[in-house]
Amino acid sequence: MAGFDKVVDTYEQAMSGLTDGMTVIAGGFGLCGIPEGLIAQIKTMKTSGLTFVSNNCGVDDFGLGILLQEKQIKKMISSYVGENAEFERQYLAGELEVELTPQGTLAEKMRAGGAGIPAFYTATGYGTPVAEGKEVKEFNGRQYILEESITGEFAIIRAWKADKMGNLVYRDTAMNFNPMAATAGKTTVVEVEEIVEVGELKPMEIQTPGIYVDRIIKGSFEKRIERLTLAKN
Amino acid sequence: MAGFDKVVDTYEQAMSGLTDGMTVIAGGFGLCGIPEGLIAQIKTMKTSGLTFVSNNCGVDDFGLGILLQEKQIKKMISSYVGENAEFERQYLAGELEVELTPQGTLAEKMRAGGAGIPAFYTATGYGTPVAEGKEVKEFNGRQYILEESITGEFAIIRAWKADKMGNLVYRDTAMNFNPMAATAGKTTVVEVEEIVEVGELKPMEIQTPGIYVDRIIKGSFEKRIERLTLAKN
Amino acid sequence: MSLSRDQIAKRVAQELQDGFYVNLGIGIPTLVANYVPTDMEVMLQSENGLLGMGPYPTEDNVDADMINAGKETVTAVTGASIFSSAESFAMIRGGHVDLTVLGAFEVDQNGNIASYMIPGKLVKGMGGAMDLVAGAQNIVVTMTHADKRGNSKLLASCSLPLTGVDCINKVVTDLAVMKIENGAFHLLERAPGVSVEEIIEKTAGKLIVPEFVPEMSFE
Amino acid sequence: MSLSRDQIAKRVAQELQDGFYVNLGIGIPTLVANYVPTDMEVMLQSENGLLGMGPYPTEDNVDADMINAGKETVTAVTGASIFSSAESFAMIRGGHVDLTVLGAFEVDQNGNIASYMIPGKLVKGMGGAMDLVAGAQNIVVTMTHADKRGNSKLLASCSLPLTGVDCINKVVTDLAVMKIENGAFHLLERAPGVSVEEIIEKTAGKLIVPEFVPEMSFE
Repeated sequence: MAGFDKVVDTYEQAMSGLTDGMTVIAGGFGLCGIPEGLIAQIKTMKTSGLTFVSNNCGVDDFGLGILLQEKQIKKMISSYVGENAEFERQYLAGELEVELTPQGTLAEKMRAGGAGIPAFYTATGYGTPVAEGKEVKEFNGRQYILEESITGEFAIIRAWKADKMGNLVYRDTAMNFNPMAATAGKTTVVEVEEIVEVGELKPMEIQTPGIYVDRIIKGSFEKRIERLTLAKN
Repeated sequence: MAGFDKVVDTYEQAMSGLTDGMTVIAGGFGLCGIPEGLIAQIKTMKTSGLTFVSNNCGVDDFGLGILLQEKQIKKMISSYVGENAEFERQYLAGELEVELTPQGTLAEKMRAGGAGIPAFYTATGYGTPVAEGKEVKEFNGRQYILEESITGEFAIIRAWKADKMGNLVYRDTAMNFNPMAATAGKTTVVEVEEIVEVGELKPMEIQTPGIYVDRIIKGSFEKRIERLTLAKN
Repeated sequence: MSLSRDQIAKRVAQELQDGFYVNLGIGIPTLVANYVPTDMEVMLQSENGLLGMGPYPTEDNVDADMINAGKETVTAVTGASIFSSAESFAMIRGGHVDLTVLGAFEVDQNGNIASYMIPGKLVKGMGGAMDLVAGAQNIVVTMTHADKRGNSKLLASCSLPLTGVDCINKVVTDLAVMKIENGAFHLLERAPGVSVEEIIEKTAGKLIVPEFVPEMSFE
Repeated sequence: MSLSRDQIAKRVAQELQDGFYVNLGIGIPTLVANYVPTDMEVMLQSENGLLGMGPYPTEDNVDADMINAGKETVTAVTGASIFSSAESFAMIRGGHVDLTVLGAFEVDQNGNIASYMIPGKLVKGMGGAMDLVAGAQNIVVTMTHADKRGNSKLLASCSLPLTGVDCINKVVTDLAVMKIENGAFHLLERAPGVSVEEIIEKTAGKLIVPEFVPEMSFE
């Protein structure tokens, strides 16, 4: 399976080819399901002028937040960017562009990008600031806006297990944006908790077929919890 | 779980509410993964003037073909309608409307219908008879056509197992159009090989969440094979 | 007496029906889960990809990979399913959720809602709110009737940037339950001990008041 | 000598690369699977929802729920995945398949293809062909160079309704291998023993012929 063996040994190999000014689609919701080691590698590489497409931008010292600290990010396309003081500072100082996108529209833009659909209509955002400059069209008596899809030079995602061909399964709500992000990168790099032999993942349980995946690296994850909330005894 | 118990005991209950002239979205590819008992029930009900949205139209004496025999179908929206002599006769006699739709566009129209997306752009069909009368728009130097989504009063699908809340898993390539069809019906009826207790299907293995399913009936299936092809020796 | 946050949640819980799939926003809406009638079952949808959200975990079963849309650690109930964000919003945008409850800064008599952005303050983003209000057929907004300075939040026309247009059907405040229809708020119920006059006074938008306005019941 | 169907398939197999995801259409394209070089692995995509299509089953392991896009019973190889039709065509439309091989009635010098409809005959439908030609970056068409009456199928402009426009890069016929570029067919190889003159004679569209046209090699 030489041609299908996508496992790489180092983070350098995993992110090789990423250069200044590229667009990176990142999986994860808050700090849940983020490719921690790949983000750290981008910090190490000092790549700059990056556009990130990601639902959130981490916190000050974890997740994509660490790339903000290093001023590597030029633009964020996100649905929610709170919980991050450096973000706020850069944004207010005009150092960071932000394109706020409704969460469902963002997920669909990634999916559409991966699926060869350049644009779709949605009612989400009609009549709001999100609709500014976008085409409006009526279907069955309701108004919809045209949203264009998103692709990137790279996608960085996290999965639970990968077989060596890049077939993936996710773990619980760490799935979130990862399957769509996986489809939307020209080069898709996945960081996983476990690499298994081909055949261990059954055809019907695979959530992202290997065709979308270019490189696999085994990571080790801190899995920081943003809001630990416990049952009252 | 009274309010979530979607199991019905009879095919009459399963298809109750279907009336003349309705649109029905049907899962299945060829004879694979079709809701055999629900189709038979529609034949029994003699409902007529129906529009079916289904990749194929069965064969003369099986699948949706049996509804053609009874002249219950007014219109088919399909990608491929060969293998059916009565279909050919009715079509050439002008008794049956046919809207040929590329297979991937058909799948996406169902998905979009279920997902609240009224229309999307695709390159599929641009410059062909499929594009006639459709809007054309250029994105990144390529031409795309606007395709509208599809929903129906009913969706009839087949799954392998359902729990009583309507969470579904499919079996191998009998999956095909079923998951999208499930989302696109105002009333979605699923015929399954096995009904299991809630909790037997794990959260990550569920392929169609119960929110899309209104009624579940246990069927027994002939599973006719359209093209039996065996390995040589 | 105006309602407490918990009482608002309790009143909203009366909108639930057995077998409903429900999305509860952050804040007061989250509290609604505590008041689901015991003879009733609902499934909670969390837009990060969980249908069948359960209670918060005990210390023993905390899992960083199990969170809700508010990024809190949660559990899943029996019968839950987990899926991608695209699938989650297909569900929401496609109108498959039976009831959505969310907060707002302002609602107006045309069913418009402003809930995510106050110009001049930092914009944190709309998260899933725009998708939720555009997708749901049945939305209840919970909020205080007026702000801290006594300014009405029920307006003729929202003053803040909108989250969605013509989408809100019902509002439950600390003072009243109202439906929105034909360009007006319609007063349905008042909080126990709250006068119709106070509600009229604190409602800036067009308010239709019927002859008899019952008090909310919490038995 | 013009090539047999199997020889055409064998020549197309030379377009494969180790690690390719490939969609093979019905007819000659299906035969390509028999000629995958032994030192190479490819994964076959079947558009009804199977990536990693294996050989036909033995009588013992026939399963009505395991079919390919031609509705034939098949098996899955180790490492295969199975998914919905929407996912399958997301893969195809999104350009993730490395090579698509399909048949045609006509191809023209602008890369247009006609493959699904002959007016006057019953229209059975395009199935997935329009999606495949619109989605793939790399398409090889296999067909005979001329029809039974000797009429060229490589035209200046397709006469039949199109399956797709400006999408075909390469054609392998019983006589030649050609690429399509800048509004012309470019002759790359000829079948063993077939003269350049015969190819010129049977190509109605604009054909660019280099000074030296090598014979196909099948070692």
